[in-house]
Amino acid sequence: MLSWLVPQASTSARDIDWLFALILVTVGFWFVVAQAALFTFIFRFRRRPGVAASYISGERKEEKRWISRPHALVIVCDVVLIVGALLTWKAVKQDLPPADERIRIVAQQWAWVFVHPGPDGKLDTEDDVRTVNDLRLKIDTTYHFELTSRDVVHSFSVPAFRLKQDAVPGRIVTGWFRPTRLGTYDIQCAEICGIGHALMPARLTIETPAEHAAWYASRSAQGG
Amino acid sequence: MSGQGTEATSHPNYVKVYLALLVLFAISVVGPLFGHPWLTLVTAFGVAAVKATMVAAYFMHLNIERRYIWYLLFTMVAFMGLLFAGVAPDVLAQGGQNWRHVRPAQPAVGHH
Amino acid sequence: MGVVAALRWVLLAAFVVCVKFPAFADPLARGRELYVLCSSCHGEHGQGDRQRFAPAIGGLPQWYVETQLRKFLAGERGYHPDDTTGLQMRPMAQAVYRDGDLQAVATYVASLRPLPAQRSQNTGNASRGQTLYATCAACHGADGKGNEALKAPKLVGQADWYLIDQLKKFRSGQRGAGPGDATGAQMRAMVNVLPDDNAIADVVAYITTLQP
Amino acid sequence: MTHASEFQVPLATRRSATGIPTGRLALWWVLASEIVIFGGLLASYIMFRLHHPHWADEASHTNIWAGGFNTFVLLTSSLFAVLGHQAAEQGDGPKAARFLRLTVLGGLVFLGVKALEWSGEIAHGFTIYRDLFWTFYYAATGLHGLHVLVGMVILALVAQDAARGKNLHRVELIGIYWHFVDAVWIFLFPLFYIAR
Amino acid sequence: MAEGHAQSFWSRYVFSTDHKIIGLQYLFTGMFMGLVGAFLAYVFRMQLAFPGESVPLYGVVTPLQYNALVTNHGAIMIFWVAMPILIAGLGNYFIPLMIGCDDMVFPRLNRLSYQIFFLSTVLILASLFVPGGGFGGAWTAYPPLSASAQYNHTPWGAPLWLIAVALEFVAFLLGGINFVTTVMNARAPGMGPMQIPIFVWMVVIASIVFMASVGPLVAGAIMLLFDQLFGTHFYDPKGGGDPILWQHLFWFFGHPEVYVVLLPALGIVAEVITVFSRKKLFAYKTILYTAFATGIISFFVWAHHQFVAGIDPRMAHLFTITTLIISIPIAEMTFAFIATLYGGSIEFRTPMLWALAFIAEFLIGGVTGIFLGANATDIYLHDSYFVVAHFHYTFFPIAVIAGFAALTYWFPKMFGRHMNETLGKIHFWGTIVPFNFVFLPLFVLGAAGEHRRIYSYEHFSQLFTPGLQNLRVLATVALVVMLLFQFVFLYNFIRSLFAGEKAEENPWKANTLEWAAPSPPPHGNFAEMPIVYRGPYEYSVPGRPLDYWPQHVPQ
Repeated sequence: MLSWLVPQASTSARDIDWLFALILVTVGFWFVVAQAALFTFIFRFRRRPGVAASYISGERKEEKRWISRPHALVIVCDVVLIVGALLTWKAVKQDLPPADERIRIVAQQWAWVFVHPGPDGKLDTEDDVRTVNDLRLKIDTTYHFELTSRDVVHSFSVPAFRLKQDAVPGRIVTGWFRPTRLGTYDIQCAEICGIGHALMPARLTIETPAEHAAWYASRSAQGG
Repeated sequence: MSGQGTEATSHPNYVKVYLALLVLFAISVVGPLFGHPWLTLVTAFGVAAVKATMVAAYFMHLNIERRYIWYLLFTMVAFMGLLFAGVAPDVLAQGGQNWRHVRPAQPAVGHH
Repeated sequence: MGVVAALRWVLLAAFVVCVKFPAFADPLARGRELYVLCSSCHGEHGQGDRQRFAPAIGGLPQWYVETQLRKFLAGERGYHPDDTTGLQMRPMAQAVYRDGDLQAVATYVASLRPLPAQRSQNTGNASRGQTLYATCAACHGADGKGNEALKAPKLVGQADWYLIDQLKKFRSGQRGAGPGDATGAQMRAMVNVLPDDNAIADVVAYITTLQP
Repeated sequence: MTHASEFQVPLATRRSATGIPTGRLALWWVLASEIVIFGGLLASYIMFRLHHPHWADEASHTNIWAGGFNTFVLLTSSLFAVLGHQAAEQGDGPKAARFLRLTVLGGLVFLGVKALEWSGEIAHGFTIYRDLFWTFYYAATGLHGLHVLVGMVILALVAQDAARGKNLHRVELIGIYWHFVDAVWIFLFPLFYIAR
Repeated sequence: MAEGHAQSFWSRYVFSTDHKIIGLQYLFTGMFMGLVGAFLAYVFRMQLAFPGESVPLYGVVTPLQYNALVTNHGAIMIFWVAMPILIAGLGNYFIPLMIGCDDMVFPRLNRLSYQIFFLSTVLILASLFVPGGGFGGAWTAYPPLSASAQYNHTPWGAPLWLIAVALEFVAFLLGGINFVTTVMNARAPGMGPMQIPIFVWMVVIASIVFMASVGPLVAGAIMLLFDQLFGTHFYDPKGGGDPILWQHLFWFFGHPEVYVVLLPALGIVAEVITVFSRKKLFAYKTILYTAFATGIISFFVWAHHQFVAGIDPRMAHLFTITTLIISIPIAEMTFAFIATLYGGSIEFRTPMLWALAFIAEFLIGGVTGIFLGANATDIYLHDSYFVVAHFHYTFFPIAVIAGFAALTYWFPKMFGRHMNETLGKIHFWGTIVPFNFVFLPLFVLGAAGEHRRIYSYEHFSQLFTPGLQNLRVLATVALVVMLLFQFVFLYNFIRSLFAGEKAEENPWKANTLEWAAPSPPPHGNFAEMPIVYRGPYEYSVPGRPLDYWPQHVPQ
């Protein structure tokens, strides 16, 4: 359902959208039921002359059932949602599939520095390509990223990937994504980081391997 | 006299309690001098817990206070244990799944 | 969204009548409003702040401030991953990206009265620096007052730590090597006359002796 | 301060549905909230301490004898406080006041030793900026010292009343507070001095 | 008691120790701060709808100012509006009345609590006008941004803000201790634990939860203040500190804080719906136990605010489970409230409209919380406008809707006059309808990936589309409409203070003890101290001529 609003550009986007839909259906049911009961009661038991209110303490067993039964059903729904959430989390955030390439992301006030591995596909070699606010990825490639910050807490957020991870100074957080859709997308900072918080948008470009290689070539021609 | 209904109670011998506390205090200072980590742990912190309990029980009269005051204070300590348990995996640990502590990246441009 | 769009125009029209016109009629007033953003680093009077690596900007000529803001906006300055301070300034230029706003800020900055520059403990030798300055004087003038025709900014009155810093950035390519930055490229070539950090310190020591 | 002199104790204060006098009940709640304040600080300290093994070296520069002497002083002053309470319960205001003043004296000695200790450490370069260990050291002992100071002021006021036989129930309350401050120090001492 | 002797204006209204005056002081301070917070919201919503335009009554909003606006809007609305109105204001005024005694147990401590609170109010307002501007690091104040002026550019604003918040905590700690002790010890004879009105219970539970959770944050605030003023490194990894520690300390308090303000609001709703539906509260004990359960579970959920903050991903599992579990007691309480309406005789007076609206709107806030509590969807929705919409659908019902329910319900008691019913209903509909138009669009914007605390979306091509921008304009227009309707309330409130229809002792025919006192209650509250014979919700008891049976009336 989220894909109506934001394109799905990674494998985890699919998983998260699925969970979102599951939750929407479940809580939507409860929402409709509760609102329907509320408004029905409001309408049916409005004050009418000559009709007195009844005396119900809610302490007797048969009365308590009115809330203990929905209560049990809520627990069942909660269990379903918890299982769904934990499995998705494990797949998206906790277990890293084997990496094809690694990139490094360093946040600072107020820019993103991306260290691409270069044509050899390895970080910390001569041909690494560093860019500011410009991330280039190959489609259908599993990336591991190493995220850190130089000064304050930032948050690396790519809505099209459904990816968000805070960049914390003093720690390196690893994560993964696998782009599945060509195009350019927004990268935002999602954690307030000072005056320029709104002004550190970066662009993500997902390219075919050929385009990606050509971009590397153009970078080395510039001497960048 | 107090106007608050403080019931007169039989007092324990405070000087005896005090002397016991002093003995424990001496143990807590001497124990760590041996340098065994576990001995330090027991003598320094185990004895501290005993001393604090004695102060609470005899000097603060918790032994004759209503039971739920114990529960109240214990709940607060338990919440601190909860806080510790929840925070330690991030702050105490050197690293965990998919993250590790590092010295922060310094700005490459030095000005001084 | 028809109703919403209509409401939007109504509200916008109300603004144009009450607020917008007076501000835009006078770029100085608009610039003063926008300058609040700059003042948190460059100071209320544009005096600069060494703690925040912010140079003195008060009284710099309008053309120079505008050119540099445009360079930041276009990524001709503040493009290098190691240029931490440049990367901080770049988003600030984006905040005044609208037509008119950028000129208005520059106009207001130019209208500020320059204040005496902050000094750091620069140990350079001014008399050696005088010899080296001969090259600089070609564009920036013997008096260091700059030359608009040659796109050379005024140097006198600027804090010495900032001049040192920028000369080093020109040398390392953190400034002036951006794509499309023609004047920056010129300056990069000129910096070659300063072979090392001592030379930079010397020439800056000389510049600080010039009378504003 | 006319409003203060017009003040009358409301009926509410004299009620006691729980059986615990209102003042003491409130004091327990105060101490409960103090436990979480000190608890938060010390939990943070312990986590950092275990995270940074080199803090053991820093801790070896704290003055174990000053800390130990202060533990002794606080334990002794606690004894005076509780003896004061005993006297107050027997209705002997002047005797209670004498014990409370001895307690104040204990606090004074504690703070004096603390001041000597701090100035010695600062003179040797172990300032608040040297290392995060020292920041914690000054923050935790400083917060505790503040509690000692506040306790001394209240003790002195209560002693003044007690000497005239007024508000004797407050002797117990300030005593309980003082024992709590003592108990906090009982934990600070091993955390910052002994464990190396 | 103290009637009879002349008191000056100062000792009567400013330095009073009377719980009612102190309650009103909190209430009016809270309402004033509500206006301030609303103004801040107006300014930044205008900036979002019309980026870069000069906002009428304010001017151009720079990014620095925008950060200060959202930061102080959040802090003020929670700490200076919701807390003082719901807990301190109403709690002070009504706890002694509802439990049938003449004052708080520590009247002078009570006065001190308000004075500290007032000082904190002055400081937070002053922090907006100091050189460098107000603090702009969000109400969560994550370090290192909040810890150093080098990063946040507010050398004065940040420490002042922090000191103000810390003082506010101290004030509420003192107040909370007073509440808890009063309710434990000073109840009227005959009032057992199960005869205490739910509102009083809720304030007590909230005070205890507050007391137990705020301690670590007070310690954390001291550490942060050290970082700000002395340049130490508690939260800066360059000196061995850890920014994540603050996040834990903050949320260990921050999440229970949600329930601290929620529970009194639920208590108000319970009082109002029983009176206006003439029904006994459905399952009093169950409601009470669910409130206890909520209070306890609220200590186990805090790290769900930090799923993507760099915490260990394995911990996120535990906190997801506890977070979804906390939905169970709250859902059960909601069911009990809805069940209370069953078989009632519902009269739609203004307070009842607010109480019913609370249930309806809070449901939206409740169900959308599930999306955020589930760790995997939170990756996407964290810090987006979905969160903003979600917590406004909880906090707005809590602070504003329940607040208005309480004000309109207790107005006759507090001031001895009735508010105008027609104006009250106009105000109700003029608030509720625009409210939904303010925040429903934000759910869509958040689901579209719009993040919080961004002063302008012009630099994000996926977000600056005409469709999304129209939603922002819609929200802003609705907000302005809603704010304009508040003037109806202000007019009604002030006019009714002086010219409203006189109210008798018990105009709503309610059971609880406050209605046994004269309206407004004099110093000392009751002409004759009441004795309690039964629970507070005995409405429509079969076989009685009247459909209510006050707690203090013997057979």
